[in-house]
Amino acid sequence: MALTREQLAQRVAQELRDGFYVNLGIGIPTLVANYVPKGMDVMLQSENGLLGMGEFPTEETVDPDLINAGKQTVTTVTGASYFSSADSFAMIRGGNVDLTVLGAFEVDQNGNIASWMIPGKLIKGMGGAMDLVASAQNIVVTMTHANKKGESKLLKECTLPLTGAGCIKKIVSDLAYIEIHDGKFHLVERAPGVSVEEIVEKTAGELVVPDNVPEMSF
Amino acid sequence: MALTREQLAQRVAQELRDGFYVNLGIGIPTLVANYVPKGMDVMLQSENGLLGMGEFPTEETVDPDLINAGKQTVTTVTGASYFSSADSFAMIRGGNVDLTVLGAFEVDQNGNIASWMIPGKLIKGMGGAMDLVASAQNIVVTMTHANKKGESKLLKECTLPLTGAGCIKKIVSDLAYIEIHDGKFHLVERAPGVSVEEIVEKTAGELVVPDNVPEMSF
Amino acid sequence: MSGFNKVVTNYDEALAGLTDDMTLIVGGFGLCGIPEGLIAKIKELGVRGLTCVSNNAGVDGFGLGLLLEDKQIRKMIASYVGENALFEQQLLSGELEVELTPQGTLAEKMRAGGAGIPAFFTPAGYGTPIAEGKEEREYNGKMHILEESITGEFALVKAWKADTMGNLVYRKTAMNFNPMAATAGKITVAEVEEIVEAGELDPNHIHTPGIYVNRVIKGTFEKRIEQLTLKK
Amino acid sequence: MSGFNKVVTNYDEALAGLTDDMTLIVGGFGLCGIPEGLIAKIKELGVRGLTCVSNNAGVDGFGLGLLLEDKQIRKMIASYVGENALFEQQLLSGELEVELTPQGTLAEKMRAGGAGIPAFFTPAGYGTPIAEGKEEREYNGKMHILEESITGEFALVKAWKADTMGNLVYRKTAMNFNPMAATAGKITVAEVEEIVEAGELDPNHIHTPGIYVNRVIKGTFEKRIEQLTLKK
Repeated sequence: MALTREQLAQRVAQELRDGFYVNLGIGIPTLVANYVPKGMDVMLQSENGLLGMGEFPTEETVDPDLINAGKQTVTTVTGASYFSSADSFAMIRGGNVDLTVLGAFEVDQNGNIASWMIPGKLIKGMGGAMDLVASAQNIVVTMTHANKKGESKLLKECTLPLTGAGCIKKIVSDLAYIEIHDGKFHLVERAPGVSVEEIVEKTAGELVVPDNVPEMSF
Repeated sequence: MALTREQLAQRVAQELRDGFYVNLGIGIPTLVANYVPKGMDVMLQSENGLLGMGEFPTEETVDPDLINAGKQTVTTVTGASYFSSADSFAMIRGGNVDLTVLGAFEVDQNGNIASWMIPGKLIKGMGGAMDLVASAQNIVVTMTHANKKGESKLLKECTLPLTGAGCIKKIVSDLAYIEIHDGKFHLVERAPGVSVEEIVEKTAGELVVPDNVPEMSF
Repeated sequence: MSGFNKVVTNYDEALAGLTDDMTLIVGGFGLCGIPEGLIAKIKELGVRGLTCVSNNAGVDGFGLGLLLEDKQIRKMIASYVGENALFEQQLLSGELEVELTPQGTLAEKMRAGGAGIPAFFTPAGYGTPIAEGKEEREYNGKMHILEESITGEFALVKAWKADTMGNLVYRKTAMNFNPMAATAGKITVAEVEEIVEAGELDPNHIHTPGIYVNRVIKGTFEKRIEQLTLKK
Repeated sequence: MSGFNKVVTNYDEALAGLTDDMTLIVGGFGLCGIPEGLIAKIKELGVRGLTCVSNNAGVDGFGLGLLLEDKQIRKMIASYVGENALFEQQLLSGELEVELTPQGTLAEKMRAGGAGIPAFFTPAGYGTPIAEGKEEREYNGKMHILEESITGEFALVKAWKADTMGNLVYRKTAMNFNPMAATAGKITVAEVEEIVEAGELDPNHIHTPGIYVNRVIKGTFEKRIEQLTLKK
């Protein structure tokens, strides 16, 4: 069975380590915050100028001056700090964020990512995504393995305009956990009940399949 | 009579305007703060990270965490702010300082200034001088017209390594107030009792002398 | 401190000198930390042909979206402009030009503009459409592109508190682009929630020193929330 | 918050991993705001061949001057080094190399290093010996030179207060180069006057977010004054 949105978030959360500073993109990545393992502390960075983002507020604590990069009202945790957008991206470009999680339209076997622009459709903008993918050492892309038409999103070469070049090393899709190195996709784990054959079939790029592909454990 | 150090500072102070943010270099420039005209407010910027420098402290108020760019203990005035050295020079390079006053070894008729290095002597460093002269719109150099050997410091071309190129437009020397434009020195005022002839004689660069050269008034 | 009193008491004075075809740097992220009253006044003034540099373009009927209604904006430099139907319409009809810029690059362009740094290398956008026509160079084994700084005739920012000398303090994530915007304008106008006497703000904790700020006006703020999300 | 507790209780732990030939970015301006105890510990550790990036080189017997006594510094990158007889002696004898850098450029190089900006154009130093061998380019009718950023294996900074998570607040002009230095080290160690619990510092007014700080140690400071000047 393909992973649900929640399971995707759960699997990504396994990449967290105690003491990590983490930037979570909009959508499924945001859900990762709900699955931080017990006894582990992570600090969430929001690129609009907040380190130490907390959960959503109550009606009593909501504050229009306190939002995240998705423009949602949020709260802070103990030890949080506010800073300017320039300082926020200095932090990001400087390589201080330990893990960045974001979605994508396409990823290719050379680590290129396309996530912001579909020619012919209205272009809304890249927001902070280009800075994030160009700067982070440790990025996890989480997305469905194929699009709604069943076409693979793990390609030999991205067809859409890029968000960043050669920067993606890890993908958590609804079918598999895949690493990218040496110009190839490498299958590491499969979603519970998903066959290697299905993953191979839905991966358009070159995929290296080891003898043993364990199921993800949650 | 050549101006004294105090008179030099007094004449430079005539360049101040109400509401000016001012950076004063070490030495005679520092004395300018003593001659701010009555009823006029200026804010002093010190490039080590202070806007709103006040007078020297008393023994009771001295604070080792509060110094100026000359490493002297100082105080602050109402409305002062502290910031980092990067922010301080951002302020300077961004052209926000209304008047910069500094000394020099030599200035030439193209506005070049040499003020930091005498080959063969020990080089101590340029500190913030290169940033200041390259950035400020409005710089007054204050210095003696000739060196101790009687050699002019207002040259056709600087002989010492430069601090900045083409950036000086105003000189207050002990003999005259001189402006630089169109590749020439222009005599504007003379020190009380100093003859035009003496100024001409002690100016090695090309000096334009108008028919009427008023004495400085204090 | 007459020479340093930056307080103005009406919006006409706050925006004196603003004319057609100027470039405005405007603080804010989404609808958070935007100079609401100054934007409303620009609508009233009716100046046109503006280039607005701001992370977003507001929404229909609020923020910079207000200036789209009468087509006052000719060009928008932003990182994300998706929340605005009028924007879309004017973009498609060619009445509005947009220059999309990565968010961190946009912030750094403003910061550099204010800091007298005319250009800098950044890795953001290398290998993407953003890099087209830009100089590329490798540093530390990684490709970077050369980006130029931005300044404007006016910068319009929103702060929490100002003192009479123009020292500013921001609040929470309403800071966002405002500190850089404040440095990048030839004339910087700060619209604030509260004006205090000089000396009341802690000198250790002033976000924007008054040297950058030409005019301060006390505003009233609706603080509209774009995405109200509450704990379940 | 185990994963975010940055507090260490002794200088050995604070400087663990520091070895010969490393580059250290050191905060401070003159003797103001320098990490006194960390410098003293480096003297005790006896590591050699260091490149120190700091605005000044201390004085004889204090600050970085301490590291000159046993010739631990191989290269100094600074804007002004004039207050130190040992420095002069080692420079003249060729035991010490110095790279003089305009003060604003030095501050910006550290800031850029921490901010992932590998190079930037600045007008400072154009037409001077500093520009030799550097790329020159005109922007806005003015010549600029291209300067590269600086990072180091370690950054040693002095702050006023830290919380246990490494958030830092500086005091008065003891801030100086410390905030940029804090961002430019692979391992950043902050020596502070006071350590408070996380949450005690106002999140609006943290100068250096804890993300930059790996270790925090409480020091005791002599705070020697270089130029005591009193009102007459």
